[in-house]
Amino acid sequence: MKVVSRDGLAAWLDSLAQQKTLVAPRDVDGVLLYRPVASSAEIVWDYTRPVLSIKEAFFPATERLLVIEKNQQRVELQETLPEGEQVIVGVRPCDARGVKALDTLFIETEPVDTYYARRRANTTLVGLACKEMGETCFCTSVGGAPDDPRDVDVMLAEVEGGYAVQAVTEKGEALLAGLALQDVPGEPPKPVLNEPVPLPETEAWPPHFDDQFWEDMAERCLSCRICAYVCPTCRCFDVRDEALPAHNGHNRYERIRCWDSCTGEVYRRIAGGHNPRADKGQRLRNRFFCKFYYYPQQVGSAACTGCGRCIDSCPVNIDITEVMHHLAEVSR
Amino acid sequence: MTSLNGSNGMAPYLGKLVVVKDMAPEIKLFGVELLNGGNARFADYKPGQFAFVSAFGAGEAPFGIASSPQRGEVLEFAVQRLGSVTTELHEMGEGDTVGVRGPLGNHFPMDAFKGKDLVVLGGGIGGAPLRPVLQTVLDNRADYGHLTILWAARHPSLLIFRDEYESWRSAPDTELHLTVDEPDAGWEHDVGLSTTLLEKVAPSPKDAIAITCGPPVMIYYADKTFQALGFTPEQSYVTLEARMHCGIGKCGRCNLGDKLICMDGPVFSMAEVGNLMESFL
Amino acid sequence: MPYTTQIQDKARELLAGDQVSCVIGYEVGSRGRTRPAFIYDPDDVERLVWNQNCTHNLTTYLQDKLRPDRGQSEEEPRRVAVVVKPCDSRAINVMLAENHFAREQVHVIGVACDGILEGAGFGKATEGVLQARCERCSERTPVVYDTLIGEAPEVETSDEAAFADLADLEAMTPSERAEFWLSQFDRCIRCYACRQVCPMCSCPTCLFERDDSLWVGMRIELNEKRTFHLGRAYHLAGRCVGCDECERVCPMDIPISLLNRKLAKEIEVQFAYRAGEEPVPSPIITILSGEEG
Amino acid sequence: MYEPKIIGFLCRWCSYTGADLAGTSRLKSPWNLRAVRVPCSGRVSPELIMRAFDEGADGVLVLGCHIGECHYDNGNHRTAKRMPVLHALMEFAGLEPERLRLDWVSASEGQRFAQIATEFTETVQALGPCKWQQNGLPIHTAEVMEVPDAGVGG
Repeated sequence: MKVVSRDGLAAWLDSLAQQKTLVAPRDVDGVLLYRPVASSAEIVWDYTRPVLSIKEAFFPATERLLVIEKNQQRVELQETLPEGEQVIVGVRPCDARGVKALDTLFIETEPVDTYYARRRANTTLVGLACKEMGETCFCTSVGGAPDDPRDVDVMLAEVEGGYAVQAVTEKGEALLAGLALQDVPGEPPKPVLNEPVPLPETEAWPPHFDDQFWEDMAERCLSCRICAYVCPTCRCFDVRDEALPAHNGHNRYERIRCWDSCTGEVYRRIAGGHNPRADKGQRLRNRFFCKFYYYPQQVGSAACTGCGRCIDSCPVNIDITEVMHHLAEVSR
Repeated sequence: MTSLNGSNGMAPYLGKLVVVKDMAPEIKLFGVELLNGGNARFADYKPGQFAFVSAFGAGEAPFGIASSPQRGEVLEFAVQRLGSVTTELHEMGEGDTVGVRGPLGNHFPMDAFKGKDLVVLGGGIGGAPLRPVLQTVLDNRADYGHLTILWAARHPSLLIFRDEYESWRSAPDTELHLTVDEPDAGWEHDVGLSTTLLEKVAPSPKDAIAITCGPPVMIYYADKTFQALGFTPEQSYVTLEARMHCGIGKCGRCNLGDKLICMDGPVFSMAEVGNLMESFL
Repeated sequence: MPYTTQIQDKARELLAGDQVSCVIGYEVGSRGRTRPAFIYDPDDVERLVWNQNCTHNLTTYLQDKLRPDRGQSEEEPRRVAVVVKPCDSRAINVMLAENHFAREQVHVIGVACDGILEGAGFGKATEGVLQARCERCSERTPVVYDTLIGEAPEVETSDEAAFADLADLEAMTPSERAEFWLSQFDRCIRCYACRQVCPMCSCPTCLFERDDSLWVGMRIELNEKRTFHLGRAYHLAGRCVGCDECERVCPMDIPISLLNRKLAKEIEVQFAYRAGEEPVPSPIITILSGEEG
Repeated sequence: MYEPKIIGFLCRWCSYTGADLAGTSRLKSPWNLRAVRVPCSGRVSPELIMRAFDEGADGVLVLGCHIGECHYDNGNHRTAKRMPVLHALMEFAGLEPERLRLDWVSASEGQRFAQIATEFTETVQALGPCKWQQNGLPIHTAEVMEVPDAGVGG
């Protein structure tokens, strides 16, 4: 394996931070988040996973789509596309899997989402293998692994004296140019794995659409949006025009899209007031069906990477692995 | 599909309102002339497709296209004032600029309908996306069999496209039935639910196609009535609507089971969505 | 007899006697985490538990559970039982004062509370470490109950403790406070968990989430996040009972309760009123007594 | 000298008329105050005030009828109770307390209106620009891919 010392890695990251936006896990007032860092010293290396996934870096909570300038009957539109290259360091394999799942929707399924695609093309992912799985992690049950290098450009794994470095893609290769690596015999240590959770077959879902189970589980659901917003693959959004300060005496607006979640009460409510998913049981069911049935049917990739964030942050213990266990059991 | 660089699915074309006409209380018909190359994109849209119309500053909302390209380049939309976008549109007049993004979604398989009798059932503003179906049939009258139009609304004043009823009635092999929930003094047609009218007219399912659009509850019960009349799910088509924000399969909102109304629809046969209708209500 | 057994026995009695249709209590769910439970069948009461992880304020479910079904007769309103801690019980008084339901619709199973553990509900509780709100709490017996479980321990009451941690912020300059709050609100993702978990946040559509809201846009950005949090705090002035569930559920650890307690303090200073101690409405949503007309 | 943007929410039954009187009496009052006529000071919800600051106001002045003179009996009683609570909250969130003021001006008190408006403007002026407003995403011209001649002549 190729190995870089801690100091060597830090120096390389510091030089990267001079050229591009460097995003990495950082302690923000006691909350671990992927955030831009000015130097490698700000990076936290020992963690299970940040509270939010890296989807923010591609699909930000608020994104401007257009700027609209209106002067009486005259309208001008400006397309606002994201610029600038970013390198994200310390990406967990489950998060990288999440980006892959978003790629299948935003890029691989026509039409391409211009904004997402632009950010994706301008980003290099440097992964960091997990030494062990967190308490709520189940990536191995949904086709991933704590040291899975498939979805990153460069993979790091902690070894004695530094990090083992693996260039996975050409983009990763290019990024590594100039980093002094040492050939060391051996392999990074294998991560410690959790007991797997049974993954129900895709076909197991539709027959259980009408089960009482959903309503029972949703009874304690608060219809907040934590699960969707911490999720590496949830990508529902809302679009609206909002006012900007006037410009040259003309009204100015921006068309924005913002995160939204199918668990929210008004998610499907239409202007006339009709809400086909007024019950929280219907909404929670939709979320789980989307993860394991709808999304795979629609774009061909599963929408759960086993990161366990929704389990960790749900205030009322709605546990996706409990759903998987249940489905596996009733469909056996 | 954009006025900007041609690839951004979220960027609209600009268009000028050339027609703004009151059709009913709170319902207006808007005619849009596209600018900046939008015409090419809309040269060959099909009955059943929809588009997002922007009232810049308020936002955009999806509407079934109520016109047919064979009748000219002006795109028409029937808009009921309900939310912020439609309220803003209702404030606008001829000459004002709107945005149009589309055409989106699938369409009625008009070719497959050729030679068949058609029963078209429209409820309220839901009649709007069915107008291009009627126009296509009337403009190519010999290609289709008997045409039965069932048009329903809550009140006579809420019936849409009233000034076209004469031309529908006078077309060969075509009948028009009207019904309202609450008649007014001069009302000479049926009174009651569209399903009651449907039972009374009782069209034969033989070599026939049923096409429905209206409020979810109406679609649900109309389907049951069509089934009772002997129409199979494969013979029964609907066009559905849902809250949506992109129209291109990204925003996730308009799913009906694993179907996305914006991409897999809005036109469905009941064979595709019949078992999902309960969750549409 | 352990509290758990007493709660189970009461629940069984209420359900078997048809006095209530549902008992809202606590159960131990997946990974040993305590969570809300809804019991309809006397045979299921064994699921109910009481422990130091019973952090959730279950009164937040009351309005939904007591809302009449369409066509339901007014003579026979729904009745449920709910397990409450002293802090939670104050929420019942506020809801009664605001006429969300009638007193006889709720059988209150009050628990004399020793305090709840920090990390409760998320499987991160540490034995012996109480939540900050419990450290401040001087009220160990529910203010309203039909059945009382356990005996209230003697606790030294200290009025200062309730607002002690506001002092640091109050001592700052306005610009230091602005900086503090902006850095806190910056993390907000508008997941609305704080609002959703709150028994007092019961508007059918939140003022800050209306499609046509004039007050706060859809952006998940600082102006909007701050307005949401300040607006929500203001709407809770004189109504917030200090259960601090908003702060517990916040995935971004925003110290939301500071805002609520600041206003609780203001209301107490200006109106000598504490939310939920009696079933009377907040002084700032009523008119000045004796001065009207 | 910094010229602050001041929003005044003025009750139509008293202070708005008071402001008019100040004008017709040719009393000097600052031009910085943008008056918003409201039916009652009780109509001035906290959202209105926060929105004004969010949109860049440097100061907000709420003027209503004297207690006992409300056209709606007790609208200003509500204002009198709510505003101090909002004031405490905004101050706690980092607003300089001097930027928000509630006072009472009757329709006949043109002089009083001019005095309060002048005093408030001077206070806010001394504080300088308000840093409350947090701007959204900046508009970079570099972000603009293409600005087509998309306009429609009016």
